[in-house]
Amino acid sequence: MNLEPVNNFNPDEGGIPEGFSRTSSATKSSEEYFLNMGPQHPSTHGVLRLVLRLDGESVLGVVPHLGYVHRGLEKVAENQTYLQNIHLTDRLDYLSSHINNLGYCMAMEQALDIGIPERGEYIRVMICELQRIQSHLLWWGVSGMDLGAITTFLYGFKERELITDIFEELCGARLTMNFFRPGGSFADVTDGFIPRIKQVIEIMHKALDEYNTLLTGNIIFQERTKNIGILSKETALSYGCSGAVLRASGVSYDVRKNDPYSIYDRFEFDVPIGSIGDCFDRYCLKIEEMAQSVRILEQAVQTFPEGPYRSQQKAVYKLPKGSYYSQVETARGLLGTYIVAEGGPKPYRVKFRSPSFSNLNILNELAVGHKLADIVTILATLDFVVPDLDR
Amino acid sequence: MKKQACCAYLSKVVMGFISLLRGMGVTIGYFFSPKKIVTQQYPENRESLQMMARFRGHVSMPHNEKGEHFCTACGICEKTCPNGTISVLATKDLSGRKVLGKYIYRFSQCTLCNLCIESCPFGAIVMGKDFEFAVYDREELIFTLNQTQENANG
Amino acid sequence: MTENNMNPLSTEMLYPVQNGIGNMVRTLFPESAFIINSLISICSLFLLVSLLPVFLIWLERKVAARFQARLGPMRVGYHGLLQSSADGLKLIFKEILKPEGADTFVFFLAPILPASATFLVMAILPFDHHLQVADPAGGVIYVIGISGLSILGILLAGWASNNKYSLLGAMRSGAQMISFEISLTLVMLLIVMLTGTASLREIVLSQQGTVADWWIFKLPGLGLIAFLMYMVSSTAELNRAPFDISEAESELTGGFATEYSGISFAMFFFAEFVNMFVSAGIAATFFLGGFLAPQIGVAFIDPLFAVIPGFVWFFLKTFFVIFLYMWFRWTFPRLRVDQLMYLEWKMLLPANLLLLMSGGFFMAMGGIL
Amino acid sequence: MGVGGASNLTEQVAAIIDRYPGGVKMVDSIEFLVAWARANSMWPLIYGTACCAMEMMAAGSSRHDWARFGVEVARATPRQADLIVLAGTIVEKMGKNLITLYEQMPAPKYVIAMGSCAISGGPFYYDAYSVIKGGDRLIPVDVYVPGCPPRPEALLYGIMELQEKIKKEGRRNPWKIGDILTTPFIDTHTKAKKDWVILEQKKDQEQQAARKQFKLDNPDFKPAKAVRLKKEKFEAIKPETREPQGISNLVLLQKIQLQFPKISVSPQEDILDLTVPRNNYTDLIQFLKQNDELGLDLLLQLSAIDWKDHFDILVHLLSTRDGHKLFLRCRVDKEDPEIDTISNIFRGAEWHEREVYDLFGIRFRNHPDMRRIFLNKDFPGHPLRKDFEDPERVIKRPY
Repeated sequence: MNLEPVNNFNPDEGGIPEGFSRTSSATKSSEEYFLNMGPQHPSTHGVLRLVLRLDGESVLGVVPHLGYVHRGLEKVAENQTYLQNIHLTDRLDYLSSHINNLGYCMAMEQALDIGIPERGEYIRVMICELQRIQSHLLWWGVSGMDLGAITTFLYGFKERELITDIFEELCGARLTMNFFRPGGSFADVTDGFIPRIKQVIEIMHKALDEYNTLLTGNIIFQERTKNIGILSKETALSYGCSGAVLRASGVSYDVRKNDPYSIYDRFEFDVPIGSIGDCFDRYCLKIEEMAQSVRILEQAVQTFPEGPYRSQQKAVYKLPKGSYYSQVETARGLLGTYIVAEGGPKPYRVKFRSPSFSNLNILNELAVGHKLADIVTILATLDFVVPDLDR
Repeated sequence: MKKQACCAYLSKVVMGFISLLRGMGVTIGYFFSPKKIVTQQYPENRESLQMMARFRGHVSMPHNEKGEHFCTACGICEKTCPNGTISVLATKDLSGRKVLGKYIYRFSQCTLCNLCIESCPFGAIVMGKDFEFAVYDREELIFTLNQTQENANG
Repeated sequence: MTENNMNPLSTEMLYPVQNGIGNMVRTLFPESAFIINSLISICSLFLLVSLLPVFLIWLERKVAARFQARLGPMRVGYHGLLQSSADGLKLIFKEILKPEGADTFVFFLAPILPASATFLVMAILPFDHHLQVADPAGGVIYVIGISGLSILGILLAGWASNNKYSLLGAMRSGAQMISFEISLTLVMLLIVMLTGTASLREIVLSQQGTVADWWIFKLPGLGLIAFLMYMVSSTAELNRAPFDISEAESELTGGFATEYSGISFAMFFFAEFVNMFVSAGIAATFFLGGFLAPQIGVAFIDPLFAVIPGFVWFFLKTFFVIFLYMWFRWTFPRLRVDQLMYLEWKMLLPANLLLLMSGGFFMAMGGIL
Repeated sequence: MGVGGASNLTEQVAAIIDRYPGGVKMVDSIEFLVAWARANSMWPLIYGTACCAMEMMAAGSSRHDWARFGVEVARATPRQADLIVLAGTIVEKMGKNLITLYEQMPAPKYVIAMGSCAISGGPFYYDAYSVIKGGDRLIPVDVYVPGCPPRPEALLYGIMELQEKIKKEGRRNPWKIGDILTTPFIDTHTKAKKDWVILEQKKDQEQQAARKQFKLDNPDFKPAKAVRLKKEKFEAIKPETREPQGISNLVLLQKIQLQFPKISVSPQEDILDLTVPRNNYTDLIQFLKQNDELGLDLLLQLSAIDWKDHFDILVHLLSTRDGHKLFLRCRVDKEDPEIDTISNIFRGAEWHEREVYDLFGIRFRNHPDMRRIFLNKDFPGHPLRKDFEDPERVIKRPY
């Protein structure tokens, strides 16, 4: 295990850090220099390293360096049994851990032909929508803080704690839940579940108006985000973006609508679409997504059925030989779980198609031509989670 | 065209200024309403702080009043644990029956995933409720869950 | 004050403001009165400058906590009163690091400049009728000249610490402060034009009478607009709130103070808060009638207000303006550098010139409404 | 006080003052004051790699509010921070940066290892090739806060423990840089088992006689039956079938076989899975992207599987217009793993191909930037291959 520093480039002899094309896009101006937005930086949402080629303060090129939290999750998943992998999917994109569990369990249910009773389906939809609101609240707080409004971080977390309480009462953990099992969940819903959700619904209505007056309506925020990082439809599709980043550029693809899983087709909610695809569109889209999730929760709470919450579960799952794929809409985009099974208790290969990996890929396309401060805005609205990126 | 541009510019300035004021209105609303403070003062509210029923603090082995536990050293929890946290070390008692000798639980590796408790056929292990385990040395996080005579004093 | 050639500086040139203590010292020790008086005023100002940041840091953290629906420092003394002294003491005993390749002399000179700049401006702040160290005729010009010194400190800090982030932060703050000094000067020029004098004490005395005579309420709406413009440009001058691009936490990690640790960082940190007090004091002097008690015209309240000494009113008004600064900081996101320059050169500058013209028009009309 | 270069001066002064009457009490009070100040104003560094960082932010939010402890001003630069909370997994590539961060911090600096990953590698203890098993193998750690992730209150309790530790500092036990864990990294689980087996054998010999005696005096001893928990029974439910989205697989297959007859379909019920010969791999993908009747415009992912004797390149395509999916497999043999790149067709494939190169070692011809994406340049071998062995970094799972 070598721990000497990486051999960084030597600017005096015209050295260029790795990943950059030799000739810079702008004229060979004297002020061109390279700035390292290092792995530890307040606005890189974790440990992502960006090397920027700057001319004064405007950006000529960005090369992201990944791998600073690459834990080899897929290799670990190959050596654990199917049940043990569920708690690994929590640590993929830990802000939508329920939805990751759901994606993995759906792939197993597809392989073993396991069905879920009515009440189990409702629990799944309600918990996933709560998880989406919780993740968007944290995203809203952190993106406000990245742009300088520190108070939004505290307001976002204030509402988020209410939903964390629901999850803690439900499955005992605040962040890494490990609650879903193939066929439903490992325990039934506690009796405080429905009243707490009703409380969250009415608080979220007030909170969303407050957020709009505080940040969305603010002229400084609009100046900082409008017409910044415009993503065209073709680039988004060519890079394989998904979630709010794709929808902000005008492509209407939401897994819950276009490829409905669980019982999402029973609830009516609409999928907001952006027009220009700049940072402000991505931002407004996510706020609108929160409102839609609250709308789904309202419908689900009225018709919450009684009955069994899961179907029969086994101690050890042995998936028959073959490959199984399922995809879900996490807070960040489309998470695909691809399991190749050999019939034994352990999977042969598990591949997670992570939304943040493709969403961040477009950073170089968006950032060129903007200022250094706009990099922070673009990173905030791309809303990626680095362990989901590095796996 | 000049007139629209100039009055559009002026209205933008005025509307922008009003949006700033409305933003300030939100924060001043929080300033003047102490009821909205949500802080729970942790060390002061230690007695009243009650964990939820299903809270996963740490794996613990409940003993009844006679000091007996329900574990039969079957080792299922050891196999279901993904991180090698639990070591069930069985021994034979006088009648030659397999009995639990030592139950090592390494809290430094445990990810609180609750698989062991779900898989235990005898309900011998339960998730404890307290969370105050910060220690100065890594070795102190390795607990022996079953209190028997020799490792109680040993 | 006995006229003796041994003491070349005569009373007028020394601009002393007659007050009880000064006169008593002059009667007791006529020869060395000047030295003793200046020693007393220096010590009192030094005491004020050292106590103020300790209180202001605590106030900022409590006000920020209240804005953010939380409690702020609680466990260090009653309601965290000892918190900022603990911070200061800890910073003093930290190891002092100098990055390799940094210019040693300039690196350690830089933190001293902002602190001393604010100390100098304190000397002419009119705390009360007779509580002012010196009242030079050109007080306003003195203020504008000294506030240029703190920019120098930040530029030196950014250049000397051999770090790309601090260089970026310093260049940003250099451009920002120089451009916002223009609108600051023009607003002060308006008040000087209206009052006719540049001495701070006369400006305060020109606002005597009822509350309506304060400059903020005079001139049908222009006073208020002038006050707002002063607030905007002084916030930018302080590198605070929506304009804190030089020490932008989320872009440039530490801004110009990235490489500073321990006592040198504490100097920057404290100078920022003393600077805030000073510019709030100037705002109170110019617009809110400095140490004058607010006479509302209601019979039984006015004498009550008049009894309370002037410096209490001065501190109350200054802390109100400080609360405004804090309110800006905990509500607004941050502007970009070019938007900041656009705001100053394209919006504030023409607005200031328009303001000056309308002020002149009102004076030409004779009646200052 | 052992702080940086000034330590010997402070010790000499303290020694001189101690001799005077009441001097010891004065130096002790000064030390108490400084230790109190250091304990009550700890500024954390903004550093968080994974899930524990969320709980650290929750500790900083309004509900738990660590500002009450004086820990409010989270500094972005290590120069002004005096506490690192190791929140999240520490990976080998991040190890270098973490050590530099620690060295950049001024002298009295403290480290809290938060969560199982920072204490011992947690869920990535077995089979993870790039995780450093515990933060204290890189930098000295003062307080360990267990949990995964630990509650914000647990972190606050950890901070209070750290404050107690700081308050005891003085000239008798001055602050100094602690030592890191250097014991080699072995699997404690199997070691405990081996030691126990030796103990057991010794115990069996001793109890040989006692057991025989026990069997003699109560031959018909029936051990008490342990009572099993009654687990609820649920009936198995058949999943309701859902008709596939967009163009059905048969129509898709016919359209593709019009152009490329040599495509074989591998057995897969709901998603069409084609095995593509290597020579027309890129122009099939080119055809799929161009043909707007099929509308396969989004590259889901490009990855690989190691079937021990050959590799399989997987390309998953999705149509955002109709919603149908198409999976392609292309066989690459193990000797010279080389295939054309499709990053000129789908720009997103560039990073996916770099990941496949990094983890499998399959090269992609005329790829614009063929570099490893996750691991260091000098990482031995390609970890996701089935025959990857690295005893120095990886512990195999014993069960």
